[in-house]
Amino acid sequence: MSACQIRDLDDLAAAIPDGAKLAVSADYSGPAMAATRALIRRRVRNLHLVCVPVSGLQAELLIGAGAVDVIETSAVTLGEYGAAPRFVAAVRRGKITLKDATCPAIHAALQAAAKGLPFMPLRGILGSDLLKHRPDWKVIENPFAPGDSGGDPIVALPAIKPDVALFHAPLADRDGNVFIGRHRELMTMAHAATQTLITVEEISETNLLEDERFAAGVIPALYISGVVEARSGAWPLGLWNAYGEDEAFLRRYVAAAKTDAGFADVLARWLGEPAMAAE
Amino acid sequence: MSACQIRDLDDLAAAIPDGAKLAVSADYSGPAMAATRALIRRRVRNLHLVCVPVSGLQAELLIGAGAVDVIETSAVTLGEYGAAPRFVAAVRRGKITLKDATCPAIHAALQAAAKGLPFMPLRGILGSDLLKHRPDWKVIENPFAPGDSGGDPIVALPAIKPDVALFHAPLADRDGNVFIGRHRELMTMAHAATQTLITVEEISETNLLEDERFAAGVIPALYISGVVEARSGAWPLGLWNAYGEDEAFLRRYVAAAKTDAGFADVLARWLGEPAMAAE
Amino acid sequence: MNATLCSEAVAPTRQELLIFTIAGLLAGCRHVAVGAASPIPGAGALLERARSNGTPRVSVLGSTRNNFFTNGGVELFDCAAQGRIDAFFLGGGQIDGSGNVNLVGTGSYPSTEVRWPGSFGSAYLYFLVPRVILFREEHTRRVLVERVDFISAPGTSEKGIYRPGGPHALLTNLALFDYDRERRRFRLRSVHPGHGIEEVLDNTGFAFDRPDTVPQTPLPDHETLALIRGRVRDEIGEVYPRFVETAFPSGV
Amino acid sequence: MNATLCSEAVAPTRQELLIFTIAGLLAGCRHVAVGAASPIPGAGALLERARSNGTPRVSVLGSTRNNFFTNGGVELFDCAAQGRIDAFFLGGGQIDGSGNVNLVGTGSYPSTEVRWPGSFGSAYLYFLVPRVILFREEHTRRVLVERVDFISAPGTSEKGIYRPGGPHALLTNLALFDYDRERRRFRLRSVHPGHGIEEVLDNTGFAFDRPDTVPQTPLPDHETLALIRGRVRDEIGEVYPRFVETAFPSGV
Repeated sequence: MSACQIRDLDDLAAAIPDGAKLAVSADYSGPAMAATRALIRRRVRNLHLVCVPVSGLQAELLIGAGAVDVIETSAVTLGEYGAAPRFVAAVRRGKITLKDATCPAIHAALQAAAKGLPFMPLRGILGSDLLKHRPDWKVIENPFAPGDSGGDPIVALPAIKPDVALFHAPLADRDGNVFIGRHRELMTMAHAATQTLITVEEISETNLLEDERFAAGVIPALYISGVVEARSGAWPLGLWNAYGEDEAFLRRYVAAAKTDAGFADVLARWLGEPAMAAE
Repeated sequence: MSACQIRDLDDLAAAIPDGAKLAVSADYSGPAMAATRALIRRRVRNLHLVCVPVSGLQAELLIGAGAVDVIETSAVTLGEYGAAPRFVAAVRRGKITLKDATCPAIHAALQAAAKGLPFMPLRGILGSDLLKHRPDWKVIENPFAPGDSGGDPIVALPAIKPDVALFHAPLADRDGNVFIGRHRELMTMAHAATQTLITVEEISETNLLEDERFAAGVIPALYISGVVEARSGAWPLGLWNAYGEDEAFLRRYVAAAKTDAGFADVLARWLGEPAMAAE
Repeated sequence: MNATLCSEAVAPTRQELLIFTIAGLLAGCRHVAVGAASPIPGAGALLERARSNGTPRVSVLGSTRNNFFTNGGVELFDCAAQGRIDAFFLGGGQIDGSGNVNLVGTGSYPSTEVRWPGSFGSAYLYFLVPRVILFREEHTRRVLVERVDFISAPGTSEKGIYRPGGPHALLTNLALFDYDRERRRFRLRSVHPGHGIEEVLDNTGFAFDRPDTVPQTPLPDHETLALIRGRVRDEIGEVYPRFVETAFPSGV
Repeated sequence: MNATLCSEAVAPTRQELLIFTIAGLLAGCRHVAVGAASPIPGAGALLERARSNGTPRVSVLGSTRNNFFTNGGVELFDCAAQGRIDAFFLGGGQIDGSGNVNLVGTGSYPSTEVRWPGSFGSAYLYFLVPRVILFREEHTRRVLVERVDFISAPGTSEKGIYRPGGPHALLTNLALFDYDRERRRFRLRSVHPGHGIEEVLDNTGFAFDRPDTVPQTPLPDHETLALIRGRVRDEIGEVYPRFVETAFPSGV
């Protein structure tokens, strides 16, 4: 997939196939909501969603739209707006396969993929019911435990190699370099994933790698498969240093999405009205 | 050790005890040469030097001055100026214990320490004589190898947790935050080490974390034990985006240090004449 | 009432008492991290910093002014594993008498009757951070249960498991408990003013130890209360503007 | 001499022939990384990029304009392990007939008679990068030995060892060899103009395969030579200013 083939949100949505292992960022770390809407509009199905390391409205909408088969996450919550109603309903109905995790395990498993490693060890977790329900996690012996210590078990997490990583960032340049600042987990996602698709607020005409200060927070184009400009691309969520979340929308959403019919109504209006942000 | 106790290079040198496991950056990545000179002046001894992932003049001088017992490195070279004569002489005489490594193994072992892990797996290395001479490296089985694959051996590297990480950077602020830009291995060193001591070209009066663009390349003060201002602190080596190496000095050095007496003369003149840069 | 609390001062609110109590649990810490959606723990840590000459260092996730991490979401966890975080806070939909916490849901996993968000970093930080303070305002038998339905993170571990961290205390709207790692049980330290031991017993689903006479949770003195209502209110207000509107008496 | 090389052009220098030959070894690569102190491999990669419409992407360590890494020293290695680097270059104080390379020294380790800098990233990249090009200008029995004294990185691995990468070719001042991974041996592909098979045999310490008739290494055509002396010279000159002064004919 070459960057030049992806010109708009529909191209981007088309580049994420049904059944993809799709890594998405947390609601507070550049969620690609405009792209998510395009994905739902194209009726994507059977996603294996990897939330880095948690999700909120983005997972909620994809689940509500019937796009998700498997969700691997450390949490799904709408934060101060409350529980994510479609996620909760899907769990209760057994509609999605849960791979409950803990935040550093998702980070570590992505780092393993970014390093081309089959696994990464991680402390903690032992004795948690998470481990009991994750047959894909294994317990190994620390090979460096002193011989007289009676052993030192440690969890080994298999690498998570997403087919696609998807997020929204403030800025990219014409060469495809993307600024993510301190949000380093976005760089790990891009390193780990086979393809990385990005939406951005703005395209810079100057190369982001040219300024050494700026460059430290830039994902090089080498890892980027496609960049689409999408102003307010995180709406109704916020983007760091740019804009806050749309509180009124989120309150209305949570109230409406408590029922299947309410959610269907929200979704229909949302997909049908790209200008809803201006309501 | 609190940052406020370290006011000058002598304080910094005094804070690195004899026998310390000392991690230093590569000659091209902010070598703390002014601090190294102060260390040699205080006659530091028995260092376990960890080069991240290689070294040049810095290791060469410390070895020549008799300060190093053990060196863990992927290479020691003066680059286009040739072999490092004191390193080569010390190897031939069996004066230092070599822990020959490969670059990604040193990065991985530091990352293990930065993650509080006992070890990190790494691909490659198998069948190399490096492994034969590193009894501290172990070969384990990839726990995720398919059962019918006949096994998948992988090297496990024990974490390297330096007592002190030492390097030179362009800029710090009054709070102790240090800008390292793209030189991310310096951040890993600081995360991994118990203490991190820094020299900088300049102290900024404004907080480096306040600008989101700048912040991505900043090591927070949390990891920094001491910062000393040292203009031209990498001399006679260079500092990225600031100044190049002192070619004339390096040529004179390599010629002189071919013999024990020549090196002793260089060292005496260098330690006695802090203004040698202006020669 | 604490004698040093001047009678003319507005009495501390419930939240102010919790903030003050949390600050007391952080004495001697060099670095305290506070997770998302945690205004009271955040204010408690900032109070301890304000009254202790800048120690501990406080990292408040979500803050701009009090968040020093530059290596992405993994840094909090790496920092804890390096031993650089002395205290952290965990909540829990259920907390049991062994200190196990459940952030996943009730009933049979995976089709839980009630589903909560998920385990977040609990299954890791509970092992790595020496002083984990369990903080849950609701003190009922629904929350404080004999045995959690799902162990997001266990209160204790077998011998031989690497575990420098674990539960230190449990703070609710009614009382403060210490956690006894040897006995693997909570021990009631104090009951908040206005509440009694019977109320605590009635509303706690697990058995716990207690002294013969249970003291009242101390109240902040006048100076501390002023600090909470001044500097701490301002600092926590950066991250939680709506919280400060409701938690602190207006006009102070 | 290649017929398309116009007679009025200055004949290619030794370095220009090596640059051209390296470019030919990189056909079809998406991303080539070039390590430190490697002006000829760097120029070869930049030539392939210049004549192939921007493909491969070229990362030259030490370059400002052609270095796209932002994650510190580890990124080259991670990038290789991700399968995003198709070709890389290794040298070696000794290279043997099985493709083993020695960057550590001669004699008995650790008190080697001659000590070289060390193994750098060879013990890793040789396993991970599909097309590793062994490049060493000196072609003598001192360098090309039957068996290296120290294996910094082995040419081949046992079955069952994870190894997507390995040796692809060996280029010296005299000749170009392909590496046959099945037979674990080099096979002479061509001898550079001005040299003969006898010279190669005399100066090679290991046995190798060869065709009945050994071709001459092709020379760049006029257009390619102009590209080398123009754009490639400028691009590599950013990193290696002294190299371009000596490697290219002056006044061109």
